[in-house]
Amino acid sequence: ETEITWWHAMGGDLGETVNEIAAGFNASQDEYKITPVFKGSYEETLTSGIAAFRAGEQPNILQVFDAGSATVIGAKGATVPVQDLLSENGVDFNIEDYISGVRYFYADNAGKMIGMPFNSSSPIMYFNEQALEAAGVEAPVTYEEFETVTAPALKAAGYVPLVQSHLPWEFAENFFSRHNLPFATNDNGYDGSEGTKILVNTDEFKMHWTHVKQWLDDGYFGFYGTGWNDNQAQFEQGKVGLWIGSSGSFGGLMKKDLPFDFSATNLPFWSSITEEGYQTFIGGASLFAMSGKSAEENKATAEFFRYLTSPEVQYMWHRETGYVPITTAAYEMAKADGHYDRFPAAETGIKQLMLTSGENTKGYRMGFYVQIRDVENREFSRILSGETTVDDAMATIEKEGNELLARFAKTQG
Amino acid sequence: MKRAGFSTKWLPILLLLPQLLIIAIFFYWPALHAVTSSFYLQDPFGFGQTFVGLENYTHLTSSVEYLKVAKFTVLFTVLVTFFSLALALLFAVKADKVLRGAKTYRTLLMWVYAVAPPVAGFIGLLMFNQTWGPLSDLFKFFGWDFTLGVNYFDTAFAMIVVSVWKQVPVNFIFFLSGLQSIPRSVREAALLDNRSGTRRFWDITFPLLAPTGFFLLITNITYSLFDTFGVIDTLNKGEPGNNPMTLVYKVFVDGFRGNDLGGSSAQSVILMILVLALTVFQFRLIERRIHYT
Amino acid sequence: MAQVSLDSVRKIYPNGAEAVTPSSFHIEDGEFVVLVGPSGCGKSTLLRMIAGLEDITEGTLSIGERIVNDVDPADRDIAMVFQNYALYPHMSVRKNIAYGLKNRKTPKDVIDAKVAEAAAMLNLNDYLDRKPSQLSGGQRQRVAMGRAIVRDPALFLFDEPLSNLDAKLRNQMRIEIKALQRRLGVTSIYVTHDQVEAMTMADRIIVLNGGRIEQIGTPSEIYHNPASTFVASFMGAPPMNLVAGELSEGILSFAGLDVPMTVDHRGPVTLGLRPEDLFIDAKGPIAMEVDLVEELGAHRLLHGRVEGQQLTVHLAKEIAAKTGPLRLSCDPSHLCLFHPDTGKRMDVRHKATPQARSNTTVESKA
Amino acid sequence: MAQVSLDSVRKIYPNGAEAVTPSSFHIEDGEFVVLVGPSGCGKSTLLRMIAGLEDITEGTLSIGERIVNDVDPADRDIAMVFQNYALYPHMSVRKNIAYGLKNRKTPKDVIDAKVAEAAAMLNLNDYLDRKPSQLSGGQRQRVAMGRAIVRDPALFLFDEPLSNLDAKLRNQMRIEIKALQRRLGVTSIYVTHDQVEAMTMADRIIVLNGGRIEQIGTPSEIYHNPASTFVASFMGAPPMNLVAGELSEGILSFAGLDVPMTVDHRGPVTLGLRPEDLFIDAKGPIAMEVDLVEELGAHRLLHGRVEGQQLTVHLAKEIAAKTGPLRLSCDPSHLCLFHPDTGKRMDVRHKATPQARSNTTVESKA
Amino acid sequence: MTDISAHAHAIAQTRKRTWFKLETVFDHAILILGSLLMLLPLLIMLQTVTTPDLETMKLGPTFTIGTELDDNFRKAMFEASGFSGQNTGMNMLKNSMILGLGFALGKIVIGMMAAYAIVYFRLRFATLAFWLIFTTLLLPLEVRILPSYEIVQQLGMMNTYQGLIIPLIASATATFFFRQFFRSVPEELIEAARIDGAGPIKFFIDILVPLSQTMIAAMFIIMFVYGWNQYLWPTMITTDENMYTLVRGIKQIVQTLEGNNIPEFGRANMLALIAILPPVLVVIFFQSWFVKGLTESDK
Ligand SMILES: Nc1ncnc2c1ncn2[C@@H]1O[C@H](COP(=O)(O)OP(=O)(O)OP(=O)(O)O)[C@@H](O)[C@H]1O
Ligand SMILES: Nc1ncnc2c1ncn2[C@@H]1O[C@H](COP(=O)(O)OP(=O)(O)OP(=O)(O)O)[C@@H](O)[C@H]1O
Ligand SMILES: O=P(O)(O)OC[C@H](O)CO
Ligand SMILES: [Mg+2]
Ligand SMILES: [Mg+2]
Repeated sequence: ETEITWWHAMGGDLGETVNEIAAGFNASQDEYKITPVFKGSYEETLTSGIAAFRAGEQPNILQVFDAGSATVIGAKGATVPVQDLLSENGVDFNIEDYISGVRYFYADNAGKMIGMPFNSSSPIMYFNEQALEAAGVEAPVTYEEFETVTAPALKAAGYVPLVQSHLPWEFAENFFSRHNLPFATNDNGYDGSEGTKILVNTDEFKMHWTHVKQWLDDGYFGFYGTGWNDNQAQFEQGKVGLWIGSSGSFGGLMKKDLPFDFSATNLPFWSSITEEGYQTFIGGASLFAMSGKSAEENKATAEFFRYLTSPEVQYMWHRETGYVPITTAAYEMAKADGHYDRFPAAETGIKQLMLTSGENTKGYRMGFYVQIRDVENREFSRILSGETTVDDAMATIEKEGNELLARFAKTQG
Repeated sequence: MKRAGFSTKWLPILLLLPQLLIIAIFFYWPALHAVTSSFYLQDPFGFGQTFVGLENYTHLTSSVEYLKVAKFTVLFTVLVTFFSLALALLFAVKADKVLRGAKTYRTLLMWVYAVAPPVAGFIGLLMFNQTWGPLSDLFKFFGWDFTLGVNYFDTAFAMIVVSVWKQVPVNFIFFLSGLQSIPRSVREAALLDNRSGTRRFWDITFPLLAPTGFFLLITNITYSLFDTFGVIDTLNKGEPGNNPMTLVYKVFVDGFRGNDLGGSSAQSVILMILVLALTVFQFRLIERRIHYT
Repeated sequence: MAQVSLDSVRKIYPNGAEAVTPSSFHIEDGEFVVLVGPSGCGKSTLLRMIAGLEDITEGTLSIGERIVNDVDPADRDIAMVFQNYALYPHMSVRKNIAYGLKNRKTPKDVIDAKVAEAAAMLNLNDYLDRKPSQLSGGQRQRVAMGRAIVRDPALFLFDEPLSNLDAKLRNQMRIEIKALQRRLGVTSIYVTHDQVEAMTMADRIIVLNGGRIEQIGTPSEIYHNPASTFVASFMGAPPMNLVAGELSEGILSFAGLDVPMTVDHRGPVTLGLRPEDLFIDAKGPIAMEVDLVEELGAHRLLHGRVEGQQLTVHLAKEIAAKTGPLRLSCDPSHLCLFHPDTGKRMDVRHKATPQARSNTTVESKA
Repeated sequence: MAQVSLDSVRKIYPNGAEAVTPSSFHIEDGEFVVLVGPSGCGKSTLLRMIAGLEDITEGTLSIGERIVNDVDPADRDIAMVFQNYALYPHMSVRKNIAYGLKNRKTPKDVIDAKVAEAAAMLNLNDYLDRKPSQLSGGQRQRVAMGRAIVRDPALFLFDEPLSNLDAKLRNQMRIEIKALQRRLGVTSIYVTHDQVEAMTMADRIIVLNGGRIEQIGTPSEIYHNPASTFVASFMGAPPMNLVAGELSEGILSFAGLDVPMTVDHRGPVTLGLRPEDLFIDAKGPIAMEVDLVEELGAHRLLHGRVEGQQLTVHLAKEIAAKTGPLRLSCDPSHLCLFHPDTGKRMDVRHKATPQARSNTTVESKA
Repeated sequence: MTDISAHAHAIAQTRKRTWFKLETVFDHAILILGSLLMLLPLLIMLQTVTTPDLETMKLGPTFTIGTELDDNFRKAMFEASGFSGQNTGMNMLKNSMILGLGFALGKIVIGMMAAYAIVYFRLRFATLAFWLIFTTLLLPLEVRILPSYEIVQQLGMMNTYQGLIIPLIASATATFFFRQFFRSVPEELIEAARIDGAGPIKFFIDILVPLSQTMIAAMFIIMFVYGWNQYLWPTMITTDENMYTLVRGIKQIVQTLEGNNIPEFGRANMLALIAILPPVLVVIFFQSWFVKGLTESDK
């Protein structure tokens, strides 16, 4: 029996579902045994993985989130590209099996898949049905609609019209993808870290943030902190009309027995920038096969990936958590099972990922992006608290972001 | 060294060996390592690196954000130190005075010493919870819309309160025993010399507590700089955003979240120098006879 | 300057210990009274009650004409010198001395003058700007004195002020303090357990034992007419010899000694004999076996046994001595008799040379 | 039992301080030698070198026939009693006493017998199972003694063993220790700065001053014929009066006193006079103004001035005294003369009554 | 330190014997306020521990005592949240215990040995050793944590008790305390012992160790609390769930509050209480030793 380990960042209910998958794999055969280990947040998991790698103690599988992908993919030799791993170990691989929004985020610039998308999410807009009803409005499709129709009505009905969970992910990264705007030079960074510049200091983006700040001042938008749960908690308490959160939160939310009905729809976009919204980046994280492992263990990893990507497992994962199924087959299975008839909102994420794609929607690849996110988080918060202006904030993010990118480029030398 | 110490050669070496070995491996080596890596920019996985000289340092000194964190750290340190010392002194003076229940008060005022900083932070999260924290509610009652995690000032306030709460007991213990080590006859002499209790406190008791106070000052500075890590991490919920943080926390954030090994190491080195300076300062002041005997 | 009166003053500590049984005595204006007694006998407690540092459980205390039971220590117009000097370690000598005055809102120039005067009197001029830690024991002692005298108090209190000094300095300071008190004429109460200090400094001595006053009297009364075996063995180094004798038919007998005397007592009795009242007399009635001769320069001490009982003899330096058998005599008029059970002195009329005894007024009401 | 010889033994501490200048002396088997001197004069250093607790910088030390410079303390066959007793606080009295024997692998029954014997000798039987903290000062002292004697050492070393006791106990223990040493006959070196102890216990006294031997001699030699003003003022309480006199033409003059004597010196001289060698003589040549009379029971001390110089007189108790003018006389044969600059005693032949002085052998080679 | 009550007592004796004094009332008022300040959070936690999570989530702490205490206790102590089923409160308690005890013992043993060598031996390089050891007091683990972590990794000590404990021992606090203490041990004891024929090892075992009992006890308490309360280091060094300590588990607690399910306030607070309890009890029950250790050894 070959034993492999899998370090992940799935806490709470998500972690329990991960455990179920692992148990399922272990039960499905008796040659391999996988042990999942919860390592804390995405950041902590990446860091432990890195440190462990340096000491030669790396797990077979490491879950790395979107923001850390440049780090892990940049370190050539740290991982075995899944595509190679699978083919070498006789597991069929065809990138076309994966749904379009998922395919290239964790791929290299040649389109080779390096990390196996696992918990793919998308920022979607949840809404409190009672609230919308009380306000007499529908969930908005565009931010313009939100600003002029939905928000005033919700506010009048005594609700906080809108909150979100993660400013950089929802109001930056996916802003660029939803509007098919470039997020960074060098093809969003895919062409290499050398000389990559972040493109936040743009009119469109500043426009968005000018509005967000205005909404806050007008009482259309609430902000309760950078913690993952800070804003969601407000929604859960029924005080909020609209909440932009992760599709991966859906499963958990269902279990919470909230005192109101909720559903979800696509992330809004600005019709002043684009006629129709493009697909979003996948969020969440993917699984990397760490290098330096024996052939048997790699084989086990490949087998696990085979199991993980099977439609049954993907559907189960999708159903339990709300993360999107990564393959078309799994999606079809969910449809066939009538999952979306029962929970129409569950389909929102995947549908959003399959919207029209553009040259800027396959993903971004920026080094030290975790720190850049911290900078964004900080500056966005400061815009909201009135400590800085949108112009200054963007200039700061651009400056500090580019510095970090340049520093990262040097780490590669 | 004792006058009549043993002159055996091998035994002391053997006795020192474990300690020296441990500190060599787990102290000196890492410290040295931190210094060297502060001159590099390194791929976290260790596949590439560039020697950048002092760039990691110049990067910090030119960083507005780093300076802001440094400023906050100073302010935080000053406030935490001041309030922990002042409150502890107040309690110690009172506990030293009362006849009844002195022991009970001592127990009640010192148990918090044993609470781990992150647990203290966790307690802070409860007390300052945005929706129903009893303290937030209290503040709201007085018209202060307290929002932990959103408002920089409010978060800083909570950090300071929790850190002070956690530190008062140690100071209390020291002040109390400092008070009690003031010779009884000196207090009595003062009693004959001066009718006013307040004046006696400022003329006699307070100066005599100065050695304890000075020792505590250094301890509290160190505490505020380093040991509040758990409090700050917990109150920041791992996502600092625009919330305040201290220098040590930034070492952690950049190194452990951001995987910027060179930058984080440079910050460590700066902290090492800071602590070193603090220690030199401490020895200097001790030499200047804050101790009376 | 003031008189001090204690009327049935008693101290019971909160833990129930009766440290001072109801005691009364009166101290005249300008008098130097020494409280002596073994450790724990209540000397400090008594002194501290007078200072106001300790509550008085029962009885009244007056200083001058005023009952001060409830007066704050700072308002009793007293000054106190402590065993360990209790100097303020963070203040210079000057500030230490001035502190009590400063708090009394004395004008600055008056303070300066008084400090200068005290410093001159105590030879502290060169040390006024030093901290106490930079002074020797004797100098610290003087600062403590200085702190007391600048205040011109009505009453000086001393709690074993010399016991932290070495023998030589103690001798010297003893004389200095006494001389100073003479000069200033301030009523003083001085606690010590050193009987030499008590003997040499006191106008009157109060001997305490277990919280009770054993005897009050002048040094000479206390020394020569101790009220009890306790006082007898406490005062004098070496102390009075206490041996068992027998009284029958008006005759006191001890060893070969037979002294006719009138006492209201029959049977066994404790006999007190000062070592210096014994002298070598080849035909003397007492046969002593000398075990040890201590050569003290100015005199000698012979330690030995008489009929199995320990006896010490004090010899002037001129008189040679060696171990071995020796015959002694003594002046019967210097004999003291004590009750064998209670240890109290018994009044004696010597048949040969009747003596008038001084009155020892023991007012402790146990 | 053993003799002890020091040959030019010197101690320089690592910090460069010369605590003991090269010193030589010899101690006979069974002799009781006391080292006295003021604080810091090197007494402990000397003793500790003998114990082996301190390296000897130069010179040789022999105990018995053996040079022991490089012998471990445990192997020097010595026992030592320390000022603060140095009892092992966590061990019972029994264990404290037995510890040295146990380390020497003495059979258990032998240890038990020796401990029992020592305990009986020192009256410690009832306390054998107590911890030192449960004992009084005197009892602790006895335990320290017990620990020393069970070992049957060749040499006892004492470093101020009584200085932590109160006066009374000190007097008593002094006698006990001396008696014990007599009984056991063990060579002993005893350090003290109390001159009474030195006088009463020593067979010979070694007076140290600033790391140098000032005088070696019997107590009587040291007391009556001090080798220097230092020794004169160190021994005796009150110490010898030292006053300025004048020598001219074979005549020593001081105040009204004129004594013919033969000395190799002219001009100013320091005159030493023991307080007990002065006596009241209405027609005496010395006019004294008495400032203070100290009543000590067995005797009196008069403190006063003669031509502006301080003088103390010792009076036997029989002689009454009061302050004011007084005339004194003295026995010229008891006069000592010291060089006014070096302070060394000058050899004197009294014209009237020539005296044979004992030889004081000062072997310190400064 | 003398016993507080006795001392306070002695000083307070100097006050007038009046039953009701405004000043005394004021003193007590301040002390009671201070005590409450210290206690209040604990009471609030206790309340939430007895209350259903949903209620806490909505209302926050209230004044009612609920019925969930035993259920929350069961969950906190015996229910695991991880895959291995091993990070139960029980198991974390065990690990905290091992960390606390191991750290305290290791530190005391190593510290005593080193302090003994420095104080009681004539060592040529004693000063060097002293400085080598005592500079470690200057730099807290936090500022060299990254490289320390790597070393532990390279030595393969991740997820081991040794890896958890030994690097924490690499600061000389205990050595320093023991050095101070040994220096205060009367010089004569070693001299008496040497004359009594005790060699260095015998002296150490027969005399010094028994003598240091109270100091050891005090050190033990302080070090136990310190070890038990470690947070950052265990967070980094333990990646196996069965190695988690309670305080490290707090991280988990906070994350469950952040996660998608109903935040388990009851369980989380229970765990926090359990994490607090042992060191608090140790400090309260052995407070005189603890205070002695703290105040006498320092400075
Ligand atoms: N605060 C107190 N509480 C209870 N008992 C006390 C207190 N202070 C002193 N005592 C007891 O009262 C008695 C007298 O004590 P006091 O200090 O007056 O003795 P003392 O004669 O001054 O002794 P010493 O010569 O040792 O100073 C002793 O038995 C002592 O134990
Ligand atoms: N370990 C040491 N290092 C340097 N100097 C020392 C040391 N020990 C003692 N001295 C110095 O040597 C001199 C003699 O000291 P020693 O202890 O022998 O004096 P002492 O006569 O025993 O004094 P005391 O009566 O105070 O015990 C003193 O000046 C002392 O300061
Ligand atoms: O909460 P998740 O897993 O959907 O992830 C959201 C973001 O992509 C994290 O970087
Ligand atoms: Mg007393
Ligand atoms: Mg000495």
